[in-house]
Amino acid sequence: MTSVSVKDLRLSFGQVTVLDQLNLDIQEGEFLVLLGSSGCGKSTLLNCIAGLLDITDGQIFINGRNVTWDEPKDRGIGMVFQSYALYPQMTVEKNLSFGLKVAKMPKGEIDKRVARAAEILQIGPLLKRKPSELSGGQRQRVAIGRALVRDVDVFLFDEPLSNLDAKLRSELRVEIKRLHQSLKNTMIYVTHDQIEALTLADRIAIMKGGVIQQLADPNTIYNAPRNMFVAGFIGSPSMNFLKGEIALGAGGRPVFVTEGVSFSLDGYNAGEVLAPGRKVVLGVRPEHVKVDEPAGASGEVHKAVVDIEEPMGADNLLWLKHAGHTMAVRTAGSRRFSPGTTVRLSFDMTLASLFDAETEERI
Amino acid sequence: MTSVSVKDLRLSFGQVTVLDQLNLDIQEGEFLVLLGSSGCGKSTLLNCIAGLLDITDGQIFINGRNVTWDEPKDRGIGMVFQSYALYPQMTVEKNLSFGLKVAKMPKGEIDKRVARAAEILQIGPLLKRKPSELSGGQRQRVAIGRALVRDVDVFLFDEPLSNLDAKLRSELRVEIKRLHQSLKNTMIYVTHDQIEALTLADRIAIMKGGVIQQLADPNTIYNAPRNMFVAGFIGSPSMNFLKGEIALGAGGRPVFVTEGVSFSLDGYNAGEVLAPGRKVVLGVRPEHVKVDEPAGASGEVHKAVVDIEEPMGADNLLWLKHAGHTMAVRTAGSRRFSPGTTVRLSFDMTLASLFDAETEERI
Amino acid sequence: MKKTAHLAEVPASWEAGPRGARPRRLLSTRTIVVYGTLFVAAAYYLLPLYVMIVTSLKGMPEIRLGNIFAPPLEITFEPWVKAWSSACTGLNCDGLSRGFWNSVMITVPSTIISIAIASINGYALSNWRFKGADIFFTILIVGAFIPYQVMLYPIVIVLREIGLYGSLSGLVIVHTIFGMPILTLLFRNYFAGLPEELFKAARVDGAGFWGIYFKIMVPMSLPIFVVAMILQVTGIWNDFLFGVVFTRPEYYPMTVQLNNIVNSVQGVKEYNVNMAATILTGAVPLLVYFVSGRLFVRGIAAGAVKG
Amino acid sequence: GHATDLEVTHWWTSGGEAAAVAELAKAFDATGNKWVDGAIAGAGGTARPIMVSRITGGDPMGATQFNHGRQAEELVQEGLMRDLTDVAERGKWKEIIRPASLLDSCTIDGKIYCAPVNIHSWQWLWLSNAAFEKAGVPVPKNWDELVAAAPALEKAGIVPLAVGGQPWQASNAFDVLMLSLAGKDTFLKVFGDKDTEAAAGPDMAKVFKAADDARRMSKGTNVQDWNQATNMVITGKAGGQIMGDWAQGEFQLAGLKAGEDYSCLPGLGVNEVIATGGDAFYFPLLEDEEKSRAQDALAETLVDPKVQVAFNLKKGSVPVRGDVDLAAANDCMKKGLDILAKGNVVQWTDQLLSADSQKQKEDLFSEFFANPSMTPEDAQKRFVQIIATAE
Amino acid sequence: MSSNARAGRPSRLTRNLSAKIASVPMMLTAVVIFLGGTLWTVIYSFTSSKLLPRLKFVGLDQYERLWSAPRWLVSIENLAIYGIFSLIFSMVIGFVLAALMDQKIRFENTFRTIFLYPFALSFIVTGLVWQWLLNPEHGIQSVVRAMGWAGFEFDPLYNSSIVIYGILIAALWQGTGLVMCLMLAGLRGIDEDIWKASRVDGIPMWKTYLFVVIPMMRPVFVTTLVIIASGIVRVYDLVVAQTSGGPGIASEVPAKYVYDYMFQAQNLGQGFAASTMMLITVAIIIVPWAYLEFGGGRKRV
Ligand SMILES: Nc1ncnc2c1ncn2[C@@H]1O[C@H](COP(=O)(O)OP(=O)(O)OP(=O)(O)O)[C@@H](O)[C@H]1O
Ligand SMILES: Nc1ncnc2c1ncn2[C@@H]1O[C@H](COP(=O)(O)OP(=O)(O)OP(=O)(O)O)[C@@H](O)[C@H]1O
Ligand SMILES: [Mg+2]
Ligand SMILES: [Mg+2]
Repeated sequence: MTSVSVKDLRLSFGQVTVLDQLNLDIQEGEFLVLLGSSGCGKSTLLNCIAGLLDITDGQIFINGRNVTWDEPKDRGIGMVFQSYALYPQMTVEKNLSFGLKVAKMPKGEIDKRVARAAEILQIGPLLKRKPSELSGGQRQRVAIGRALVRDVDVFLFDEPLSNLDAKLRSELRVEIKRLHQSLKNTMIYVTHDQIEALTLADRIAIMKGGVIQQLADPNTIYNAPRNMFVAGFIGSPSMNFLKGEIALGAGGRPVFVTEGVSFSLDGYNAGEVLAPGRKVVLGVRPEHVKVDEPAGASGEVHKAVVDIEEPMGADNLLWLKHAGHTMAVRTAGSRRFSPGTTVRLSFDMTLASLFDAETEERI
Repeated sequence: MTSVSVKDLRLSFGQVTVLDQLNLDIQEGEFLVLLGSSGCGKSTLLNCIAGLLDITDGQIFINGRNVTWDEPKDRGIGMVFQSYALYPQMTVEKNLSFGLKVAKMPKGEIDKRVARAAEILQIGPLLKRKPSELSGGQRQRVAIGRALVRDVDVFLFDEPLSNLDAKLRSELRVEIKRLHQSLKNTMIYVTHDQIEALTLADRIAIMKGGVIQQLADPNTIYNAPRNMFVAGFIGSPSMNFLKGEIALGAGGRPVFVTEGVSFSLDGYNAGEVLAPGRKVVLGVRPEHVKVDEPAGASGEVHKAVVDIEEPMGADNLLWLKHAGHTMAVRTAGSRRFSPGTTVRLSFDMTLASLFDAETEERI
Repeated sequence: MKKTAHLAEVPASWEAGPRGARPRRLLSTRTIVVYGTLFVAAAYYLLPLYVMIVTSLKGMPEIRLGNIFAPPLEITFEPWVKAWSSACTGLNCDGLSRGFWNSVMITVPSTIISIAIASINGYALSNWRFKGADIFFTILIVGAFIPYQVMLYPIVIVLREIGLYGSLSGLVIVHTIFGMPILTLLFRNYFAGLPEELFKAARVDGAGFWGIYFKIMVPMSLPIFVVAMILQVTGIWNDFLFGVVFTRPEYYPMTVQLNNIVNSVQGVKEYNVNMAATILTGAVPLLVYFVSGRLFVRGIAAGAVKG
Repeated sequence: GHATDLEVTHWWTSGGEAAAVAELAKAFDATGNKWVDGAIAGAGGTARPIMVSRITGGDPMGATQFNHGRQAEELVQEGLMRDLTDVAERGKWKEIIRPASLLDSCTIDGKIYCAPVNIHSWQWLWLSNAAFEKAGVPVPKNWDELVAAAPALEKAGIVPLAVGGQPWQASNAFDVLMLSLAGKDTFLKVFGDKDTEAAAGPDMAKVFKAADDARRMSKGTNVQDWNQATNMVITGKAGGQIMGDWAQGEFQLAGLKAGEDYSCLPGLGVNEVIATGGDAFYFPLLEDEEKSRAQDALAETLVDPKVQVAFNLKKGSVPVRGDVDLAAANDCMKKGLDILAKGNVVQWTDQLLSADSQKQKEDLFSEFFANPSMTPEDAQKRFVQIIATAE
Repeated sequence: MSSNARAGRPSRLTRNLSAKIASVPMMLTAVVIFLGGTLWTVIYSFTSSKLLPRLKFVGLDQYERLWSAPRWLVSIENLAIYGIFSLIFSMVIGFVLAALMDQKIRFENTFRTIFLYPFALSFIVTGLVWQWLLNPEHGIQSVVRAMGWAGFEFDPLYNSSIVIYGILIAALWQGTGLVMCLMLAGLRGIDEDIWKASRVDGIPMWKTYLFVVIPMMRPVFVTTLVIIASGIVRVYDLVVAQTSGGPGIASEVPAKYVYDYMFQAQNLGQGFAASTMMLITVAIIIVPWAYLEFGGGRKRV
């Protein structure tokens, strides 16, 4: 059953239309991540679902109920914010119970819920403290707790981790994942951190300029991006894009040619015919290029020169000059290459992507 | 020749001593990164070198000259700030030239320098714009330009990239690296982002509580951290720490034992004798554990259960239960494991670290 | 090898060179300029207060003879006593004392009510914007520029029509009206500076307009309330025009007595009594300043400075 | 009945004035009611707006002072003031109040709306005998002698003529000069008939010439309030002052004796006419029966012969009725009474001109007296304009 | 599921109802008092109302008279002089003091209190004190003369040509403390890194203030401007307390003209005409600004 459903949503601030004709269905228990760069409308969409923004047109359903004009509190949602948004003058306990008290819930029930949330999030010892006496991670945990006690079906997260440092971020990421696995609520999670998106999501909606570019599971998004935007947005460093065209290679099989260098396309699973002469862009992820290793299926070997080496501990990132392009390639952290040396590359076309140069859509 | 040299530096704010007895020598042309968590005194040290803070005791030399009492502008340094600190109402051009004009440099020379900086940083087309009309990355480039035109020997960077989003950050990182390769100036770079530190630095100084914990090249820092703080600080996700003790294993060779599970230490290059019974901590990086692959040199095989899987595109991070610990292990992004399955692990002790449980120093 | 070369070239100057904190001459030019200017300015600001105090402690003969800056030869508190309890206006010879409680009775409710209303306005304007709200606000801000005297007549008419003319409530309303523009501006800016997410979180929690105001906003806004309180206490306490036009003699505030004492000249002006009366009248707002001045600057920084 | 509180507003706050008001209050309290004093300091200009606001705002006081004349005209027309005709008839005010013009000023459409309390004459020159002694010149007998004595006074460091900074002082000094030097006819033609030709005429030019002298002589006064200026005369810092009869209260309070310590010249010693301006009390219409009765009682008290005497002696003004015994009156007041008895009276500008025209005149003369670069001719031209638009 | 459609849309009026209700006092004040009062004033400025407002229209008579009244012209001129100087000086003095206070000085609290305390005093008190200090016989002039400079002249309140500056001195004394506070708050909001950058660039402090910091403080200057300017237009009490407009009419100001003609001269029409002129002046300056600053165009601050 769909848990949250957005129909033909339009939202304008005065003259500026931020979201237009947006449709989105989220299944019950699903963890949906909204991913996109700053200003693309992620928070706006989330706020519309929460009822914090009055939509201009369209409808919103939560659990099959039309909540388009309901107050936020009546929608059965809980929300967690980037800046925690804890009430600074209240203790953690009061922060958690505030909403319930407002709703005139009996004291016993409130205590029970607070205790449960505190247990799940392991913030029991903090209950008497004020937010200013908590660390960033603890604050965010309390903020999640505030959504938790409301016992709602849908959790909304607006970049909950981006105020935390890298270490805490990865810790809390795991915790949220665990929370979802145990609660099985529907969760909608806004972020612009692709690692979060890839690790947490059941499905990812990638947004750009208020439009959902692709809505799919992380694997599909990563390996079969629908267009160049999605392809370039996901993955760090970005997918390498080589501009060129289709030609006929040995045995009449289509090959990709750029700057006089040709790449066999054997193994690439194209959705359309690869007509020779068509202008296309070949996308290859840095980790899908092998350096100085036995050649792949096609047996093709490319030579490239190391430009810059970026050792990052676990990995070693190489920036290579090849076929007139600068190309990023990821190797194991233990391998070292000095700038200027020539290396042999081999490409795995089963994992590459081809895009139409004009429409930028995947072929 | 040493380019920057800090001798017995002490710095107190009133009662609080932030830096004490700090010594640091930086070679000419070296790229030194100061890395540490928030509040450890990185910016303070940088400001002392720049002359923006009056030191309490000690001396500072730049290019062999004692500059302890010199004004910032006379020290031959240029500085780039996290918040860019551009003069908001001046055009980019004025931002670059303002300092030179004040120094009464002839107009021709100013123009030459601005033109050169603009060319190096590719901000030529932006010269007539105001900072508010620039993107974050462009602003930071202008801020670097402002240091560049001063034609100084030493560049100081205070977290120059932390206000930028991930994508821009990695782009500018490469640019700064290139800049250093072409200018060959001494650069001191403060950050709390380990990727920046690892990729940029010739040497990294890891700080904690005002004390430099380790000063070494990135490779050493990553693979032979001097203590548990350094080991845990560098690497994402963190090194796995297993608490246990040394025992005598088969053939009288020392082994590491935790919760009844023993790990061969063959291949580990200890600096001290590994006396049996000594309480130690074994540190293993997530990418140095092999999953379901042919066993390593020792032939030892460990069994573990998958707890959570975090697919991150290029990699797939597994959280495993093993020997009573939760352990992070990194595998290729293309491999998938469902929670609950049992996997076989093998460890490469040549890349592991052993620490004294008490002193937390590397053995 | 490089290292030895470097060691060989430096040591000569090594220990000898500058070390430690930059030496600070106690009286650098900069210090002299900064403190010099500050002290001169302080003298300009303090001079009138000094003259007021000194004069209020002198007897009339001494004032007539001496120079105003000379300290009193013979300190007398008589002017203070007279100003407080026996200076005459018309037939009433009980000095400022009769106005004091009136001023308190006017200032306390006026301050509270005007701040309450303005803070709610500011809150509604920054968090619950509705169509047209900005128009009202713009009118209000323009209203801040209208001389009080101009509005006197219309307000007399309005108060007469609602039957509150001459009552204390009428005066409270007048103070509320004239405090509204600047206070609303202050509160609006302050509330706009608070994180919006906090407001959203409270809405999701189900708190309504008033719930959020009382439980979330007010407890977070001490500095701006202090600023508003200071501005209003000063303004209302010092007000003369409204106090006299919109009330009757039994409610006349202290400033009316002050005006009467100062302007009822009996032969020569009794400068000492005038000065004592002046200081006494200003004492309450001055006290408020001295007590909460630090919060004032903080609140100003939080509420006034963001355009 | 039992005591009723009646709030009375007025602007009598100087020493002599306050003492005089105390007499009124005492007499009123004696009727079994209670005088609640609502003094507002700072002269009529400050007080009147407050009074008018209170009355129009619907929260009127029990009684209020106005200069009788045209100040309260519209309030009466608007029906906000109490009709005192009954009280007046009972008290036979028509018969006792002298000169009759006083009551005329209180009468609108045949009904009486105010109780006059005193007659103020403006046309006095007060001189400090000590000052002239110090300067070594005889005390002047008229305006021209004062002008002649001015250089000697100045040499002795004495301001020949004190003119306070409040605009009405300059304006009224001019009016006095005009009545005294140009005569009653011209005065009435200009202010009564608004005759611009007369205003522009040579007689008036003479007056402006005299005003120019007055301006020169007043240089260095540097005080605001009229009684501070009077005080300069009392202390011998100034030679003289043109001021109404109330100045006398200040001399008295300072313990000075008329004839010995100071001299007074009605009509500037030139033209012994006095004008019958004065103060009166008006009674706003109240709903409360008891208060209305108290108002009647106050009105009666105000014209009571004993009260008249007590009040006017302290105030230094002349009673509104001819049938009282003023044996206690001093030299100067007797001079005034003589003139009054001779019938040398004229209406004053309060009655002849609207407040608006008065204000414009004040603006003109306060500027003239403060600004030496304004020629008498220019001033006269502007004066003519004011008269041309006056009502 | 989609059939229960858009029916639930609540009416525009009842949305945000509490906020609207809570804003009623503000709306009433804005509409009835400020707007209504202004309209009322403008309408009656075309009548010949005397003591009481009456709808006897006389066209532009009141305006003609107003603009031919020397006192009004003097008032306008005074307001212009006073306004310009008071703006310049309070900004400059306030800023300089704030800049000095921002130098990490000792006794900051004491200095701040000293500069700010006059703001706690009313204009009546301020006027009185300065009248006394500037009085040639008792005040500064006499003291300086007593010290030997017999020819020393400093009697602004009794000298028509400079009296407005005498008022200015008192006004600055009373008001610069607040400006200093505003400026100080603004300075404290400047990014610390800007200072560091300019030191590294070797830019002298005064140049940094002039070319970098002041331009960055635009919002503070705007707020300050509003506060000072609204005070300037309304200046009244101070003049009354210090000089009553004298000597002669040399220190008259428009607000006093309005008050005097409305109440003393009992010529409401004239007073209203003068008010209207003041309102128009204010409106010309303020309305476009207020609209830009607070009106629809801009987003949340
Ligand atoms: N109150 C508002 N009025 C006008 N425009 C707005 C408003 N709020 C947001 N916008 C605009 O709507 C667009 C989408 O904003 P939104 O906050 O949803 O972006 P986002 O994807 O959440 O970005 P971020 O990652 O920075 O949070 C932006 O272009 C923004 O400028
Ligand atoms: N002006 C100051 N007065 C007192 N303490 C200060 C001051 N500036 C910094 N400190 C303290 O000195 C310590 C070091 O601060 P510093 O700014 O150098 O940290 P940092 O390593 O740069 O941290 P971050 O990564 O957050 O920038 C902190 O504990 C801080 O609280
Ligand atoms: Mg957002
Ligand atoms: Mg820092």
